[in-house]
Amino acid sequence: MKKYISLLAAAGLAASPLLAQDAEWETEGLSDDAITIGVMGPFSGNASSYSKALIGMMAYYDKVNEEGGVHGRKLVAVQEDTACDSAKGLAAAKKLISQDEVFMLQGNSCSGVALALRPTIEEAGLPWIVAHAVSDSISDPLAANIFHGVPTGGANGRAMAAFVLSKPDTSNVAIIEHSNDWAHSYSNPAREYLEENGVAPSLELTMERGQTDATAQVLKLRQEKPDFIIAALYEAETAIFLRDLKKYGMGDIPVMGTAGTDLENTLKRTGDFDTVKNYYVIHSYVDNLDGPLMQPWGEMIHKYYPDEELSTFSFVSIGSAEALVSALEAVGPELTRSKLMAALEEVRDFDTGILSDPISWTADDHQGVKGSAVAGFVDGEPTVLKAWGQPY
Amino acid sequence: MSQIMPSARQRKMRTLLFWAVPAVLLLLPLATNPYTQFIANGMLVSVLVTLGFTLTIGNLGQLAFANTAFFGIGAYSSAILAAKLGVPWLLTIPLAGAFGALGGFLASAAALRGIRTYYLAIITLAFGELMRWAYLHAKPLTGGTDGMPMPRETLLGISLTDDTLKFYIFLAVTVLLVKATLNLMRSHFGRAVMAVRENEIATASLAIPTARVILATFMWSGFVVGCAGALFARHVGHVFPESFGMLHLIASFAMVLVGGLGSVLGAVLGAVLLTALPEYLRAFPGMEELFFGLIVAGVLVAMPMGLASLLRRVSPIFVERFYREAP
Amino acid sequence: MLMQLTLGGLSQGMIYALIALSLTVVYRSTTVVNFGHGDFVMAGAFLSYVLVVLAGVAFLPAAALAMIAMFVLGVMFNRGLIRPIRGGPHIGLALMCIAAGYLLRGIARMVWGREVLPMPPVFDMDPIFVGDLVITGDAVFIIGTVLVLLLLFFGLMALTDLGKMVQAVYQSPRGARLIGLNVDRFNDFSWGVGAALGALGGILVAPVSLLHPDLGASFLIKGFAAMTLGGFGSLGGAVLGGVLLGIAEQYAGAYLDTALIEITAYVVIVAVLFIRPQGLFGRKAVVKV
Amino acid sequence: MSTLLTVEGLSVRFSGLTALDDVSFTLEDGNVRAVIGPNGAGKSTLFNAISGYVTPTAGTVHLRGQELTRLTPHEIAEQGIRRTFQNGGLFPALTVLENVLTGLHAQTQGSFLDILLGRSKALKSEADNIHRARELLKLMSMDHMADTRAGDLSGGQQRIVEIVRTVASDPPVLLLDEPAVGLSPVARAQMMEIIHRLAGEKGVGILLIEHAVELVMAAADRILVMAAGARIAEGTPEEIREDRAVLEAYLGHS
Repeated sequence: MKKYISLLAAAGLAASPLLAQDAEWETEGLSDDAITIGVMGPFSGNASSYSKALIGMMAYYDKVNEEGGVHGRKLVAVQEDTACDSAKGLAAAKKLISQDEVFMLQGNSCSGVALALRPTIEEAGLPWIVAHAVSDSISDPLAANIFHGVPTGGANGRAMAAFVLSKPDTSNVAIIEHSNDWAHSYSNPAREYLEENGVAPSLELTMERGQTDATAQVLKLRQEKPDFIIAALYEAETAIFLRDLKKYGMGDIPVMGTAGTDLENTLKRTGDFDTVKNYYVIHSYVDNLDGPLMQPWGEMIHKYYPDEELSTFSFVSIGSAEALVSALEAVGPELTRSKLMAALEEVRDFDTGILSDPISWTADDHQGVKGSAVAGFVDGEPTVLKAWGQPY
Repeated sequence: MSQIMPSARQRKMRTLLFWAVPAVLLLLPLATNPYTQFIANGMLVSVLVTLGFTLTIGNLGQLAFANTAFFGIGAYSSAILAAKLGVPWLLTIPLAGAFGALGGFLASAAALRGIRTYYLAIITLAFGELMRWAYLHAKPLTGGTDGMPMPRETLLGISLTDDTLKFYIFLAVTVLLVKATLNLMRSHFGRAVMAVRENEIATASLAIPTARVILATFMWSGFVVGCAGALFARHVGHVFPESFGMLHLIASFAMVLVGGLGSVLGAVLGAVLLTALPEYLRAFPGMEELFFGLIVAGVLVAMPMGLASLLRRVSPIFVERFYREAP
Repeated sequence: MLMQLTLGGLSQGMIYALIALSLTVVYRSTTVVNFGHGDFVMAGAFLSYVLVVLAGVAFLPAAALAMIAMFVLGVMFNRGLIRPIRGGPHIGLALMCIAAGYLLRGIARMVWGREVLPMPPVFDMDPIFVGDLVITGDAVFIIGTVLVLLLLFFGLMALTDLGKMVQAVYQSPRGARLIGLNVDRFNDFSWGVGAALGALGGILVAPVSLLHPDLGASFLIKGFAAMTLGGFGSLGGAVLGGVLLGIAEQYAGAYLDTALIEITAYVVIVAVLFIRPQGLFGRKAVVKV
Repeated sequence: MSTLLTVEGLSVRFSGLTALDDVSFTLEDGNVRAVIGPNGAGKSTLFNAISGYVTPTAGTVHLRGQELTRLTPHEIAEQGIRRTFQNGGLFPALTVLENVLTGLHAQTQGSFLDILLGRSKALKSEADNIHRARELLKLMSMDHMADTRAGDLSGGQQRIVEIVRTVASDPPVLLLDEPAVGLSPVARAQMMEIIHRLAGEKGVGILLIEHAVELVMAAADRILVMAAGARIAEGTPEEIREDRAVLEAYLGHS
């Protein structure tokens, strides 16, 4: 019986196209006028606001297509929903790979899903540009076909911690965060960086999603009197936390937030400048969201998706799409998957004009974006910063 | 009115049919691609989850929502045993079942203290959420929010990431557990379970130890769902706390109801149908909740005994009874 | 610090109290526990958002309109979906409530989908300082509104004929039928009141929190914990349970660990049911076998 | 004739209220002893105390000299005292055959593992029980209803199936709680017949709560009369008919 089962299993394997990495495989999903790209993302479910990143990215495809595509080929996005659920995400990836037979993958927002996908996609071997999820473990250890196109959690977390430590005489840092993987992807590397520099966090607090009050947390902070607070909280909770912080007379302590929030919306939510004047956020972009350098990108998204509301997520995946297009251009009309991956590894210091840091992929390192800027209020105006007191 | 019971010939047909289904399924991998194979594997996991759930909620009639907890316990025990202690995954399946049964023991402790109906529902909901909190915070053991990747492993020289290989293992486990559960339900134990649901006081008067029946049902349910958890760990290859939340609970609750409360056949039907449905709804992201709500409400109003009751009307072959006539 | 925590817990607890009360109103008259109630709370918040932000209605009339709409929705839900299966097992009723919740959530997601909606703050007021204690506008508004509503509710129950009739039905539903009360209409009414009160919980939360279609789930569990703590089925117990839960969360967070805030409700449920199943005011929750 | 059941000084008090006050009697095999008395006399409490559903505050219950007083209901049932319920104790969703089979639960062979694996030991025992259950149903001319849901039976049929289920395991003692209530005259006669046969042919000792006086007088060998939780009289039907205390306390009022 066992023998038959293994025979059948072998038959099943042979029938699957995964191992047949031949010429046909190299050009799967490719035609004379189209490159199909599987775009996975949380288009439904409780994390669906992240999918704005993929909308922005697909708007960029549309723009490229309107300008004639790449070597006469249009970028055709095949959307699949992951609902930010690992099983559903795996189904989406397998569908794109084996049923829709796309040429490559770009996208995915949720780190958990991306981690679950990695073995499957690594085995399938087609190129995947991770366009939103931040967890370092997605692209480290290196997988030949997986390219990280956004600052990873490690890069962001280190950037946060570096900014915190760039303020003179910072020695007492507290961390407040949600207990979910999103928050940990920021706080863990930040914590590491702090500890490497001899500053162990003095206080670790959690605040869960949906809490409308941070009294308990803030009163603990009042006893500790930190120099800086790192807050890995979503928008609503950030506003509540800052409000309570000011309420209890600690409005002067600077707070470092994540890329999940932005200054403009946080100000809007608290409705009070005094509350947010000492709030800093990771800001992966070259300009403020409504600044002159970002405006054309917003207009581009609205051109193809007129009803799309813009948020800080909307722009995050565009940079890697630009890098992809430049690699596709470099390969020339005789495109194959291997050639594309080789070309991606040649991308160096690629200035996207949207991300604050350039993209560089090498044969040994597929984590393309090594840092992030920070935004904070300077003289009442949202300003992109390199370090404490240093404009970008 | 007497029910039309299957004749001796029809009973033979039924046995034949029971074994014919997995036999035909052995050929399924020839007709699938990795995507559809993955979905088929997911269906088998769901069948076990639904089967375990319908035992406590349908047959025993207890409004207990701890099954997602059993599922998580199973998945995490499998992952921890495989990743931290190097136990071969195949061996972790019965062990995960044992841990699931332990979860069942805890849940039955509430029922045995006399906490019933809505109280039981609420306390078991709390049990599930406390477990999820534990997965999140017992970081050294569970990896916290990053979850636990399953270790790479091969079997018969084939990697355990291969969906076809997984399918045969899942199928074997599912057939075994479905068959064992059917044996259980069609015995004096199965009747005692139903008797407790129908009239617990009268049950005790028949020399049936009701407490032991409740305990054993919860533990078997925990065992089945715990095994399903071990399969799920391999199915996804990575165990996350978020897989064992309210959404999973509600989805499996719906599978039980749509298939037919307290019916083994219904558990299979409900699981297969409601695992497939979201895949057909992929073209409409975000509409899943609406469809789900409409389908469940529709089934509850129009067909309270679920799909299994439809089949029963088609042929007595599908009538499920709680005894087993000699062959 | 204790006072401050208590105040914070009180304002949070008032919301829980409202949700537990609305669950109890439905439970006492129909013996159905609305497992979809979290989504009714969410729907209330969304309706008020639509009226305030999209239709430009002022907050107070918008809140009133949203509550009326939710009353109607509650009645419709009872008539259309609960009544046809009322004789069936409570497992079916529980799932029907969940299904209704899913429908509401699905609609919310279809309309608002991927947006996170900020509600403009409605009770802008400078905080009051009493010694060390800081009293914010939010706290005043939430505690004040719920207090007024509770006074109104319990006043109506104690003093009016309608209230006395309701009490009588709670004592003996069979007796109520005998004296000619239209039980169907009474159930409709209870569902309506339950939905409207729950919606108010959502409306009060909306301006301090962010609106998203999933905001109801955590409130449902808090409501359950409050009911269990106060004693399942006791109106006053639900309110007191809610307030105590809110305060307990704050104390647990400040004196033990902030990670415990999230599970305080679950711990309360398990502890109460094992130690004192009847809660503070309820009847015994346990069946003897 | 030997003594089956010995009840001595059985008392039950709930928070100050005396529901059963120092009741003693014996029951011999093949005997039918009726318990009568007005509502609230303590008849049901007596049954519940004997069958373990209520824990007695004082007194003892022995079956063939073996003490059962503080055992749980299922243990007492296993020892051989089986009962029916006033409001009907059938399982409506199960068929008649399945209901009768539940009465044979303790007679079943095979461990949990045997059942799971479908081992022949368990299957054989199951087959034996099915055979026995069908025989019993045939005896009561109910075999044609074997596959009917118990919930679909008429009231009289339900009572009969409940008795079949209760006696399936051949218990020495049977407690029947108002077996004839709500039955038609024909069904009542049938019930009488069954009670007679159980006592006469099988030697079962039967304790019977019944309101229908003519049934009691016809069926019972001895009658125990209770009021306010206590025994007020005891004797043959003829003696009870003449007893002044009974006439005053019970029959006089009815």
